[in-house]
This record gives sequence, structure tokens and C-alpha cells, in this order.
Amino acid sequence: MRYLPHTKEDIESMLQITGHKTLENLFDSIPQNLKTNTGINIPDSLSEWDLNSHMIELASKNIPNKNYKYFIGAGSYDHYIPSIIPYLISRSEFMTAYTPYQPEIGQGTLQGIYEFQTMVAQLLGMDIATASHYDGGTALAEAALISLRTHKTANTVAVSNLVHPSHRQIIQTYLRPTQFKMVQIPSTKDGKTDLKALKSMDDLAGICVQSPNFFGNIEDFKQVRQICTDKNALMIASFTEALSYGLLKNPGGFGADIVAGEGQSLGISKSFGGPGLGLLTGTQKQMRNLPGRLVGKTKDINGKRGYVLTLATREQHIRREKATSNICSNNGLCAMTAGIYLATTGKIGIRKIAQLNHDKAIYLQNSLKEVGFIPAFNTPFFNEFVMKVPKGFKTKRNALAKKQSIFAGIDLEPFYPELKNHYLFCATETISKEDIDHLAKEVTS
Amino acid sequence: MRYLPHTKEDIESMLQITGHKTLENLFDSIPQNLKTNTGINIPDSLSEWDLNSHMIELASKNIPNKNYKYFIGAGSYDHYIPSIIPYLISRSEFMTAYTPYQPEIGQGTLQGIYEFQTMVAQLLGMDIATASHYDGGTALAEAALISLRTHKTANTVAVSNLVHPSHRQIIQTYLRPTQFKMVQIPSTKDGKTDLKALKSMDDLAGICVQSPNFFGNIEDFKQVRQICTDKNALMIASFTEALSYGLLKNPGGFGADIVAGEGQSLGISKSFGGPGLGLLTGTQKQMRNLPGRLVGKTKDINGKRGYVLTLATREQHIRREKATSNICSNNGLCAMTAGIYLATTGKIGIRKIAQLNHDKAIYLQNSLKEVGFIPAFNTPFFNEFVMKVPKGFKTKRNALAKKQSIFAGIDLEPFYPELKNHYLFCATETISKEDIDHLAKEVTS
Amino acid sequence: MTNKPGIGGLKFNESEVWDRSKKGRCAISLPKSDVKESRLDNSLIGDVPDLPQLSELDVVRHYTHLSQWNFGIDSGMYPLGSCTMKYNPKTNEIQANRQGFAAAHPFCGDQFSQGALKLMHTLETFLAHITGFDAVTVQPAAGAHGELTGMLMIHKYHEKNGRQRSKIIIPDTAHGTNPASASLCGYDSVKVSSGPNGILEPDAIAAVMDEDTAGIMITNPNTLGLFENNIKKITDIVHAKGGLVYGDGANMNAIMGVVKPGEIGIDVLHLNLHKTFSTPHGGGGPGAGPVAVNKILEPFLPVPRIVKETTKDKETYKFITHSPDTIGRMHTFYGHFGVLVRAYSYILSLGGKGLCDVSKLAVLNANYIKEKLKGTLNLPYDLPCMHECVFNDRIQKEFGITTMDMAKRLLDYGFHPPTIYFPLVVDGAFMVEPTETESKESIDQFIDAVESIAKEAKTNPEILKSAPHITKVTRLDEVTAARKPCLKG
Amino acid sequence: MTNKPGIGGLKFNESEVWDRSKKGRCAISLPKSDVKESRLDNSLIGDVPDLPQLSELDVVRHYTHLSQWNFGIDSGMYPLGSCTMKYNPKTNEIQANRQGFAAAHPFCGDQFSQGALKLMHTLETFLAHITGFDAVTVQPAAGAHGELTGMLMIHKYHEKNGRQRSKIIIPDTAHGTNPASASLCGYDSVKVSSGPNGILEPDAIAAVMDEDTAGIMITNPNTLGLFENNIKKITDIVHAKGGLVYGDGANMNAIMGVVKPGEIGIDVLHLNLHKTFSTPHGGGGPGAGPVAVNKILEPFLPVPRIVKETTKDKETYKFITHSPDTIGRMHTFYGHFGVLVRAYSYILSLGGKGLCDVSKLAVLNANYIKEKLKGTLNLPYDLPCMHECVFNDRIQKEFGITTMDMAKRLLDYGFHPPTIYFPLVVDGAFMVEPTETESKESIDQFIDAVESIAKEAKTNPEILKSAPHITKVTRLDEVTAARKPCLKG
Ligand SMILES: Cc1ncc(COP(=O)(O)O)c(C=O)c1O
Ligand SMILES: Cc1ncc(COP(=O)(O)O)c(C=O)c1O
Repeated sequence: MRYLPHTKEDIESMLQITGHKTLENLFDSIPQNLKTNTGINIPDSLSEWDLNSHMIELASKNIPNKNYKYFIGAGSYDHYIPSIIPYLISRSEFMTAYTPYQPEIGQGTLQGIYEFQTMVAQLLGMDIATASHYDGGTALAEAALISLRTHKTANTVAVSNLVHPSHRQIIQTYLRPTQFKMVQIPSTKDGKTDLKALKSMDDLAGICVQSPNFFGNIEDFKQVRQICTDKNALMIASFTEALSYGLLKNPGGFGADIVAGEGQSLGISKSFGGPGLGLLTGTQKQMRNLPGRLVGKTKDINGKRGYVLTLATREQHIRREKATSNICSNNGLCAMTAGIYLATTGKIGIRKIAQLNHDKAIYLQNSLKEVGFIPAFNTPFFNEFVMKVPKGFKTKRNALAKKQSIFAGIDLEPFYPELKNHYLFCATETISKEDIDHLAKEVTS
Repeated sequence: MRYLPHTKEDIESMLQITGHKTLENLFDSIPQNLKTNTGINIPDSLSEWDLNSHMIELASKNIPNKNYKYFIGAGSYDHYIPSIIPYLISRSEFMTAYTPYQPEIGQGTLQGIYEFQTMVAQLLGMDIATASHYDGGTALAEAALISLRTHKTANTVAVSNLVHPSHRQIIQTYLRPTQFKMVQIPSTKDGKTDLKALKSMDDLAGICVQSPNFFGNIEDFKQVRQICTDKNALMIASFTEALSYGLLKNPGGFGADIVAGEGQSLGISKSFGGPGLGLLTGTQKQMRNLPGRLVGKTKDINGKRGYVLTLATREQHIRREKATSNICSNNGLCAMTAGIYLATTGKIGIRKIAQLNHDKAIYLQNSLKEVGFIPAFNTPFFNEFVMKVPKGFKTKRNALAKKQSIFAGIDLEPFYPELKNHYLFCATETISKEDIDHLAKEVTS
Repeated sequence: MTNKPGIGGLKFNESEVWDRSKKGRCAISLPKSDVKESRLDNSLIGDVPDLPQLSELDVVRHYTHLSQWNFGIDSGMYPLGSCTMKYNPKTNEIQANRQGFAAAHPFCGDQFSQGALKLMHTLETFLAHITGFDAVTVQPAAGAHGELTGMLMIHKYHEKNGRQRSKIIIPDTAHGTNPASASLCGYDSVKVSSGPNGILEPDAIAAVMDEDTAGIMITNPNTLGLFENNIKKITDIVHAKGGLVYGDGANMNAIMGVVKPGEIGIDVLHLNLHKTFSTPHGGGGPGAGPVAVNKILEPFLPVPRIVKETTKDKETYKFITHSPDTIGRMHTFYGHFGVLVRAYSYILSLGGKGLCDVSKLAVLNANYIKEKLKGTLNLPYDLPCMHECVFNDRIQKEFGITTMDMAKRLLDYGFHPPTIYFPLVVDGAFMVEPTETESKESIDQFIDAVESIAKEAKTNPEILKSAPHITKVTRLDEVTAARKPCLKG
Repeated sequence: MTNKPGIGGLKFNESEVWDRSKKGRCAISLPKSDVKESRLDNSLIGDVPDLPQLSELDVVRHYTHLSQWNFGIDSGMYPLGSCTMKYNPKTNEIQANRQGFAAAHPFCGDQFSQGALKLMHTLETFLAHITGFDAVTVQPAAGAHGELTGMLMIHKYHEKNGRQRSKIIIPDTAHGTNPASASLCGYDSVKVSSGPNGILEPDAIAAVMDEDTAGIMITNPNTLGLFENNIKKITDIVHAKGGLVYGDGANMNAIMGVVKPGEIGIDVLHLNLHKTFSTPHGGGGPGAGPVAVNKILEPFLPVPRIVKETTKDKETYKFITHSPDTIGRMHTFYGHFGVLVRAYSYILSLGGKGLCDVSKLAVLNANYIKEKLKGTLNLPYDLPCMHECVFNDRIQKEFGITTMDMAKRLLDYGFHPPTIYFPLVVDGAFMVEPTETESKESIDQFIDAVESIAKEAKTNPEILKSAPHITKVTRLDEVTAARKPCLKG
């Protein structure tokens, strides 16, 4: 096998040193009754060439038509990825390194992540960004735990039911074994978090609102901030579309205490939902409460600029059972990817692309309106919105997906039973006017 | 434009230094009457994304069905390329460097090419391999010129008419303006060079025979060598399928003076015929006659092992009009690719893969025999052979190509009018038994 | 040591990315706008994030220079104990980047995701075969995430049985993520020390195991590279008191085909695909931490789960989210699919027999290093080891040389140092895991390097204390970094 | 200079590849054999070539280490005069590697190669527009190959006119490939010197041009970076005597959109796609050297040629090989198609206007450097330059410092040196071509470096004479290398 360098001679001469007759003897110290006799029931080694054919076949079962068009988002977005990113990220010095425990030979990763932290803090308007979490949902769960752990009295976190359904489920999963509770904040009929209802809730350690929310609508963070202050609860802002903050006022600007969300939009491929990029950021005040890796700038003994993993005293390998979290490996290479993406788009690109997303979404909504779709809300949105669809749409949608790999909206009923015949649509910069006109034609005809 | 870093401010401040008002003024020194006023009639800049769509479209016009099967070779062969090769070769330190004129920062290219020279010399059984030429045909033309230039009296080179037709045409092109001539050696009815006819030719500076020849047949180099010696002509051996020497006796073993051929099979993609890899090798005696770059091993002033371009006194940038050739840029990266390929296949792999090519070709020939194809010759071959095809084949062949991207043989009539209904078939390790059985079925049914 | 791998050469300074910024540059190709601009209400629009402004070449050079400061597996031997830094095959990257996988949207629906579903389902079956368990979930995003998943299942199990427990037994050799994961489930860690020869003793467990203890977390082989020979007795003790056994399978690379945790009393186990199954670590992830369980715990697996339905003419795969006893969801979608593709490709490339060879050779390499170096470095537990061996600096201490000094000096020799100061039970631990993809030649070179450094420790300790010398930066001031944190520019 | 780009860092020694070899290893995945083995007659079978035997990781590390010793455009500024080392866009690689292009077999037939044919035909049209010629062939494999192609056409033209000529005029500033290409056509080079201000003077040409002279080879802008202002007069003189004018367009990067060689009396011109059109040089090729011609020479273009046939409903492209006056074939297939894909992508990415900007900015950068450095280095021809400027070491000579010393010292500063000792008319030439993709910042850094080196030349000449210091190897013994050549291991 080409990955295994040992020749027969190597094995023999090494066994002589270790004092074993055969390779099997290396395991003599393990009691016989603990050993397996069932072998490993997995087919024989595939050659690189047979692997290619097999995987091409398997991959083709996913998206038959390579000119797919996604009019769906809901936490995973189709954005353009500049060709320099896969090239740079695939350089083995980045790809095959471990977490930089030896900073002297990890400065590439370390400076790159430090720059990522800086640019993410910029994007979200926060003081501190961590080096990454698994995804938006787990980052948000960590945020909820911070509020619950740090609050003197309250043991409840209020989460808008317009936070991504999966994110709410993850918070549930994380809280179940604890003494902490999650309550959901209902929504209004204009597709926003019901802040009146929120006002009537008490003893809250944290309040979590997503904007743009799961329906794509932009929430009123100003009021949320006010309520959090009144109730002495941490304001936790979340998001699934990081690019929206190329255009929208960022949560930091509204005074959020913690901002958690998904960074997949920043140059990372959808890859069937993972790996994405969990972003977790906070105010200076939260510095020591934030779980996950942090890179800090320092100097070497000759005074040369350098970077290290820092504040490890929050982490499991030092604090063990008292750590702020159990996180160890995170999504470092995705963070590096996002860093490269942010440096590539830059100040000019991020605004232009964000605006373009909004423009396409507006054009899509208008086009659908003209063919009988009804906007569920008239609330400002970024690149996603909910439409009540004409009947017969479901079958048309499936046919489109099957024949042309066009995915037109996500049925909201499974997530919100009350929203029968409501679909969540999305348009990004990858969707052309032509695509939208084509879709509009297809769903009428 | 993202490739052009100059900001308005940059341009202004730089113009101040150069003392020009506008960028146009930079060209004031050029007489007005020499300037164009026709502009450049080329469409506006395409975005990276529109370029992708455009190129996907264009590429799809070539091989519609991605599961193409090539039963054709004739100088371009479909072989497996290990995934490590494109990765390594695309590292920008290799890809974006110039010819290593500054050896201190070109040791990567230099050692790599030195190793390539060594492994190619090994493969062909020769003393010296040059760093690369454009392709097999131009390398062979250079070989012919060497024999003609260095011969005391003769000014004719004899070339077998079973040398690749394009190669013969290139030699023609190169010789036309000179006082040198090329004569063709006819072939026998068993598909080999007619050595009897060759014996009757006189005043030859060089004799050039390809093996495996254009029909795939293996030539009798032993006799060729004998004849060359008798006629005091340089023996020039050529080839288009470098992998064949993983199995066959190599030309060096027969005492060839110069061996020239195509190295595309060594890990280089077909890429519609180029860039390939021109291999040009010779005996020690030919060292100073061989055109093209050569890398030599030496030491730095501290005695450290290092490599440099050497024997430059043969080359145009020193010798100018007296150079052995005008070649400057060659196919360096393709040589590096072939070097990696040879190191990857290694002693074990090269033999196994070469044998496999032969096995598949034999199986293909037998399968075709069974469905009414007739071998044109019964001469040993490597992975290519000629068959007389049943009538109606031409239309079937086109249908197969059109519908299934299966390319079954190359019509020889355009190359050899006497060979009506004869096709040149090829099978490599990428062709499975299944593929062959399928082909046999398709061409009968 | 003559001709050590490490030498000095030309590298490039690189400023922080914003120092390259110049107003007006943009490195991304802006898609043309084919629809009219729609302005949002000004009250909603923010200031433009002040990101750097660069040309494409600026970006390429910046990150190319950064990469050149890094050390990866392709650069040289990376014997980081407990991390299984084996070769990451390039073909796995090709597979994961195929459009059918990389561009797949998680909400296309089962019908349009059959390739992805089949891959995940098959991978779950493979991992079940390798570990000897009944069911597997590939949803967890990393090892620690797998631990949490497993501990949540244990927690739910006790809850279901009507009586929650408050404690969990964790050996002193455990990785920090173990107690941290247990804490997230509200369990108090009860620390037990390993016995004189580095493994757990049944009596020690018996002494602490009771009806208030949810179970035990065991890493086997443990972080000393030793196999827990008493595992069966221990699991019996725990089971007898109604507890469950969590297995940390991060070290599975040692025992594939030899021992199946599912057959020796472990109830739940996580694997690190970014260790045993060759997916690249990426300088800090992404990884994947699938969890394998036996029948008892299967009902508690996170959702969604993948099921296969076979009708006579075809197989179809689908997600099911309804599962009454599930602990719930652990990941926004289905886990790190891109990582799963790589691990799946690796398993197919090795095959069942190949995986058995992997473990044998990994253990051979570790034992070879142990034998060769045990004179040079102190070996606290001189026993047959599994995939790694743990030395310490006891011998060098006498010259005032620490493990840290030796690790830094190894950089000058061109090697990535081993894991140091872990496990905590060995002070000054120097934990070497070569993995099976290192050849005898590179291992011998590593051994030479360590021996020559040990010599230097005697003859020239200063050169160790001031190491590293040829890296871009030398030892960094971590104290100030933590005391006055500067976390952004 | 404070904070120069170049610094020392950790690199890796790497033996010659066969020194890693160990009997029994194989790094390629062997396809399984599904047909029975057929033995050739033993008399035909050779010994197995003694290639190295490695594992996949051995190969990956070997070539990764080698790559790390190289300096590419992505590593830093590469102002190699006459080589136009501009940024090589990554997207061009993506395009060239698309299966439809990379896997296309040259003998599939026109019907199945329409994508490739259309691309080549369109590229020929683009290049004709840029250069102002009537027809283009993209078959030549490099610049020199293009020169040969062009000279063969001139040769055939004279032959066709019934009277061959014996000489060709070549300025002393010409690149070595020019006379070498002419020699291949049997022409004797008649050398003319450029005038006092670095360009050709009509009288000098008139003095040598006669009926036995086939024509002249002119590089414009020439290798001093100067535009040949008398070009029109010169071409008239040559044409008047029945000669033809060959244009070396390797320096086209200076004048796109400003001057079209086809409009000012040039009859035939080659371009270097691996210079002006951003295709990577690959450490020595592959490049591509398309040739553009006017109506007079069109019949002589090499075969096959590509023609477009437009019927009302569709366009089709095909190769034609029959062309009575053609010089014949220059390449086994159709040239370096993979390189053509990259250049085509580059042209589409820039667009017509973008290409004009390219030349303006390339010329701006060169003039800026000329102005900034002319005090520091001697500038033999202080005239407005085009894409490059040529200095020499006259000032430094007085401290015993040569161009070579300054070039080597630049390596320590982290820059690739300019082209040195060419063109031959300037002794100790130091030929700087920044290209348009270098930003003002990197150019200013380069200027600082040269200034600081010029200071060192006075204050510390030794450090220049012994340079480079931080590269893997320092100056190599080229004399012994040539005297006792060791060309293989
Ligand atoms: C023994 C052990 N358990 C658990 C982990 C945690 O795995 P991860 O970093 O993927 O969360 C590690 C990783 O270092 C480990 O070595
Ligand atoms: C002016 C000039 N002409 C011709 C050439 C030859 O081009 P190539 O190296 O592609 O053969 C060069 C390349 O350096 C050149 O600079």
C-alpha cells in the first residue's frame, strides 16, 4: 500500500530491536480474551483509480445537473468563491499542520487566525472574536451557556423562535442535562420576534435574537438592547448569513454583549452543511468567559513580532473539568479560509456583494409576486424572504429540482406547522436576472 | 481590475516622479504617426464568474460525456495521473518561477530537473538527457540536425516512414531551408521498417527509426544499429510512447547514438496535444552537440551540494548565431512533472503499468478479432496495433463517439492512403476489460 | 548528527494584512449587476466594515508567505503524541472537492442527496465494523464534540432509568476534554490514579464506583500509550453498579483489527477521523468525532439519523428526525460532511486488511523508538507500548535542561517536536507518536536527532536553552501575551 | 533598509531522490489487472529501469522540500528584464485543467473538438486585433519557435519569389534567439549597432541592406527598453530592397493599444504568451509563441490552420492541412494548447481596455524605477523607457563591486534580481522589468533595497562579494560544473 513505507526488511530489522518475532507479537501484552476474532469486514483496498470512479458515481447522485441553481439558503448559502482561496488553503503547510502548539513553526496559522479574529470583530462590530467554533449552532449554544453561567440569579435564556430551528434544537440539547432552561420568544405576524411578549418574560440570563432571522427579516436590535438592559440580561445576537453585515448595521453597533453565528458564507463551500464556521465574539467584558481558542500578539525574546495561542487558562487542557468549554479542535482551516475571503473582498467588495445579494432578492420577490406568489410579511429583509405559494407549486418545484437542478424555496411547514404553503426563498450574487426570469416562467407555465 | 494594484493616487504620485501629466504622456516619445488609432477590438473584461461559465460551456463542447474512453493513441496517450502530481506541480514556487538563472534561489527546479535527466537517461539507457524540448517531433528534428551537422560528408538523413507522420513533417520543415535532405525508408508488409531497402541507401548522416513505430510494432534495433555502423551513420531512435520502455529493451541498450521522443505519457495530461514533453538524449560523445538546457551538479563555495544550468556555451544566449539551436524556453514544468511521475511509479510501478498496457492491448486485439476485425500485421507490439475493420465500422465509430464518447481507433487512410479501412487501435491501463467487452459488443451489434 | 533535515534558508517578512491595504483596491472579481439597485432604509444600513483593500497578487503573496512559516506533515516528521499525525492523502482532497459533494446544499431534500446519504450511511457501517459496535452517528464535529454527545447519551440513559447520577470516574491520564465534557453534563469528575505500571487497577475503580456514579471515561490505549489490560474487569465493576463505560477512541490507530472496544465492555466510543482516518488537521480543525454505541444506547443517538430502505429494485436512504429517546441535535446540519468524505475515501483506499496493517506498523514504529531512545531519555513506564511512547526529562534535568528546551532544539534539527507536558501524570512528559506513515529512515533520523540533542544537553546546554535558532521567530513571550492580551489589530 | 522582505527561516535538506529509495516501495496506485498477462518474447523485454522506490509520502516530501527552495512570482517581486514576470492568475489554471480541455485527445476529430478549435481560432483573432496583423498561428511552442516559424516564412517567401537571399540584419541589442533562429534558416547574421541613444539609425540599416539580404529582425521596444522611433524609416529601407521585417514581440507588454506592429511596416511578429499574456513560466516553460503576419506572408503559415465556417444556423471550426505555400508543420499536434487556454482566459479577464491599461502601468512602473534609481546606478541611456530600464555597475565598479555582486545581494534582501549582463551592448547590464502587477509599495521596497545595497557597496563591499548569505546555497562553482560536467546521478 503506497501510504505504508515499511518494506519486509524494515519490519524484520525493527522487530529485532523491539524483540518480537512477528507483528502480531507486538500485541502479546494484551490479554487474549480482549482481542477480536471477527476481523474487519470492509472490502479490499481500492486503487486510486477505482476510488475516483466510485466517488464520481456517488457525487453524481447528489446534483445530477452541474448547472444547479439554488434559490434556497436557510443557513447554507451559495456564494462565489475566488479561485485563489482553494489554492492557498490547500498549500500543505496550512492544510496538514496541527493546532500551533509550537508557535515558532506555526506563525503562518497564528498570524492568519489573528488577522481573521480582527476582521471578524470588524465585520460584527465586536471587541473580541474567537478563533472558531464548529458551526453557528454550537457557537450560539456556547453563547447561551455563557449568559446562564455568568448571571447571578437567573437560569433561563430566552430565544426567539425565529432563530434557526437547528440552532434552537442544539441549545436544547446542550441545556438538557443542566439546571438551565430555554424559553422561546414568539413571533409577530410581520415575521419578527415579538418584543412585547419578550417584555413580559422575567428572570432572564440572556436574550437571543437572530437577525436577519430565519425568515430573512431584519430584527430591531435597538429595542432588543433596551429590553436586555432593563431586564439585566445579556444581549446575544445571532445570524446565519455573515455577508449581510457587509450592508446592515452590525450587532456590535447596537451594543450586543455576545454575537454568535455561521460564517460559511465567507468563502466556504456548502459541502452538504459542513464543515462550516462557528463565529463567537464578545465585548471586552466577556473576554475570559468566551470559550475556544484565541490568538494573541506578542514578541519573541529578540523583540520580533509574533503570535501565540493565549488565555489557555480558560481551556480544557489546563482547566480540565473547570474549563469554560470542552472544545479543543475547532474549525481552524475554515477560519483561515474566511480570513482569506475577507481580505480578498475587502472594504469595497464586501459592500458591493452584500448590496448585490439584496438587489437580487428584491428582484426575485417582485418576479414571484408577478406570478401569483404572496409575500408573507412586508418587513425589510436581506437576501431571504417568505412567500405564500400558489397551489400546485410543490409538484412544480420537485419537477424543477429533478429535471434542471433548480431548487426553488424551502417548505416552511415542517419547521412552522402554521405556515402551510409558505416557502423560504433566497437569492445571492450567483443568481442572474436570467435565472430568476426563467424560474418565474417555470413556476407559472 | 483585481490584477492591477495601482490606485488613482499611486498613478498621480508616480507620474509626478516620471514627470508626465497623464499615462498617455508616457508614450510621447513615440512619433505620433506610429501610434494606432484603431484601439483593441476585444470585448470588455469578464468577471471570474462569467469566465467560469464561458469556459465550462466551451470545454463541454469537446468531450460531452465525462466517462470518455480512448481506444486511440498515435502520439497522445491516456494514462492515469496520480493526484499528488497536479498538487505538487501547482505549488507556485515551481509553477511561477522563471528559468533558474539565479541558481541560489532555483535549487528546487534545478535539482528536480537534474533528477529528471538522470531518470530519463535510466529509462532510455542513454548517457545524457537534456532538460526538455517542445515535443517529440521537434526533439527528433533536432536529432536529425545533429547527425547532419556532425557528419563529415553526408547531407542526408534517412527516416523510416513508420516514424510518426507529424514528426516526419516537422523534420521536413526544419530541413527545407538548409542544404540537408531527408529520405524516407519504406516499410514492409509486416508493418516494420524495410531494413533491406535501407541497406541500399547511401551517404547517410543519420538513420532514424521509431519503436514502437507508428503502427505500434516493435522494430529490430539490433539490425538498425548494425546498418548504422556499416554506413557510418548516427543511429537515431525515436518513440512516442515513453512507457513502453518500462517493458521493452531500451534503445540505449542497442547502442543508439541519439534517442528522441515524446514524454507525454509520463504524468502529463493530453491537453489536446500540448504541452507535451520533448525528450532528447545522447551518448557521452554527443554531449556538446545536444541542444537545449542541461543541469549539472556542482558545489557552492562552502562545498555544499548544488545544481546549475551548465554547458551554456552551446546555447543561443552565449553562442548566438553559432548556437547548436535557438531553443530557449523549453517544457521545464512538463519535465518536472515527468520526473515526479517516474519517482512515483518507480522501478516496480513502471514495469507493472507497462505490462498492463500490453496485456490490455492484446485483450483488445483478441476481442476485436472475434468480431471480425483482422490484424493488419502479426508483429509484436506494445499497446497499439493496426486492424482491418469490417465495413460499416466508420459509421458505428462515429455514433459511438457521439453518443458515448468512446473513440475506437484512428483511420489510417489519411496518413497512409494504401491503408483503406485500416485503423490504429490503442489500449492503456485506463481501459478495463469491461470497456473492451462493451466496445466489442457495440461494434458488432 | 551529520546532515540534519533542518537548515536555514530564505523566507519572507510579511506585515499584518491591513498594512498592505491601499484605498481603492479590491481583490475579488465583482459580479456584474444585472438588476437595479434597491436601497434599504438608511436606518438599517451600517458603516462599511473597514476591511483591508488589496490586489489579488497582494492576497496571494500575503498568504503564500504565511504558509511558508508553517510546518506541516508534508514538511517533515510530526510525532505529536496523542494526535496521530499521519500522511493526509491528496486523493482525499480531490474526492471532497468534487462538485457533487462540495456544492451540495443541505436542504436539497433526501431525494436529491442520495450520494451524500449513502456515503454517510456506509461510513457509519464501516466504523461500526472497525469498533465492534451496533450503531454509529457521524454527526459530532470533533473528538470533544463526540465526547459530549456520548456523555449526553449516558446522562439521558440514567434519566430514563428514573435515577440520575452525579459523578463520573476519570483517570488522571485522561485528556482534558474528558472531564470538561463530563462537566457540561453536570457530572463531577472523580479522579482515579493509574497504577504503578501506568494502567488502571480494578480495585481503584471498585473503591470509587457506586450507585451515584454515572460511569467511567476511559481512553484505551491510554495517553501513556499503554493498553488498559484490566479493561474487562473494570467495565464489569462499573456495569455491576449500573454505570456505563465511555471509551475515548482517539487512540484507535493502535488497535484496529486487534481489539474492538464494543466487544470488551465499552458502551459508547468516539473516534477522531482527523487522527486515525487521515483527514487533515488544518492547523486546528475541522475534524470529525463520530460516536459508536451498543444496543443499550442506540435509542439515544442524536438526530437526524440516516436509514437505508431496500426495496427489491433499489436502495434509498433518508434522514429520520423522529426518535423518542434521542438526546437531540448536535450540529446545525449533519456534521462535517467534507471531513467524512475524506475518511470514507481513506477507508476504501486501505481496505479492511490495510487498516489492520496500519495499526501493526504504528505500534511497531512506537516500540522501535521506545527501545532505541530509552537509554537516552528517561522512560517512566518501561512496558510494551502501543501507538506512542512517553519519555521525560529526568536525565537531562541534571544539566538544567527541560523537555521544553529539547522540544525547541528539535525545531533546529527540522523536526516537529512531540507533545510535551502531557499526560500530566508524567512530569516533563515527552510524548512521541510516530504513526505508521513514517519510514524507518525518518524515524532513525529522529532518533539520531534526539540522541545528538541529549549530547548537546551535556556538552552545550546553552544552545538548547536559547533554541530555536533558525526559525523565523524564537521563543515567544507567552506570559505578557496572556497578561496583556492583544487579540486583534 | 529597515525591515527588508528577505529573512532567514527553517528549510529542509533534501537528498537526491534515489537516496530515499528502498527496495520494495511503490508510490503509485497500481491498477488492478482484469485481463490475463501476455508475455512478450523474452528477446524483446529489457531490464527494469532502475528508478527510485518510494512511498507516496516520500515523493510528497521530496518535492515539497524542493519547491521550498524556489523563488516564484508568488514569493516576491521578480523584475527579470525581458521576461515580463507578471502575476499568473490562478483562475487560468482552473480553466486549463477542466476535463474538457485537459483530457481532450488531439485525434478525436474536429467534430468532437469544437470547443478547443473555437478557443484557438478566437485567440488567433484576439492576437490579430492586438498586434494589427491579418492572420495568426498559435502553433509555435515558444518565442524562439515562433522566430523560427517566422524566419522560415520569410525564407519561403524569397524562395517563392525565385531568388533566395543569404543574409539577415540583426541589431546588437537582439536577444540571442534571433541570430540563432536566422542561422537555422541558413542566413548569415549581419550585425548592426544601435546608435548613441540606444536605437537603430536608418543610415546604419541603409548601409548594409541590399538585394542579398532577406530582411531584418527587430525587437521593438528593444531590449534596452527603448522604442525604435525610426522603425518606419527602417522598414521602408528594407522593403525598398525587397526585404522583409521580422518583429520580435516579446516586449509587447509595453505597447498594447498604443502601437500595432502590423501597422508600422512589420511583416511578421511573434508574441510570448508566457510573458505578455500571463501564462506561468514553470521554471523553464512550457510557453507559447504565436506568430502574426500580414497578407503577404499569410499563405506561408504553418499547417494545420483553423478555419471557421458559418452557416445560417451554426458556426463550425475545422483544421485544414492543405495549403500549397505553407512552410509545413512546426509541432506534432497544434501547439501548446494548455498554454493557449490560459492566455485566452487572461485576455477575456482583462478585456480590450484592460490590456491597454496593462501597458500604460507597465511603462509607468519602469519609468518610475528609472527616475528613482538613476542617481544610484549608472543609466547608460537616460531616455524615456518603455516596459523596462537598463542600468549598469559603472558607479559601483570603483569599489570593486559588479552587477553580479549586487544581484546576489538582492537575494538576501528577498528580491529576485533583474536580468544581468544582457543586453550585451551595455556592459554589466542590470535590466529591470517590474511589470504592471507590482504595486507602488513593492516597487518602492525594491528601490530602497537597491539604494541600501549601493550604500553597502561603499561601506561594506565584502558583504556584497560574499552574498548571498541566507539562501540554502551560496554562489555555485559554475566553472567546474562546465569543465567536468556531471549531468546525472
Ligand atoms: C485522547 C484524546 N481525546 C480527545 C481529544 C479531543 O479531540 P478533538 O481535538 O477533536 O476535540 C484528543 C485530541 O487531542 C485526544 O488526544
Ligand atoms: C526579446 C526576446 N526574444 C525572444 C525570446 C525567446 O523566447 P522563448 O524563451 O519563449 O523561446 C525572449 C525570451 O527571453 C526574449 O526576451
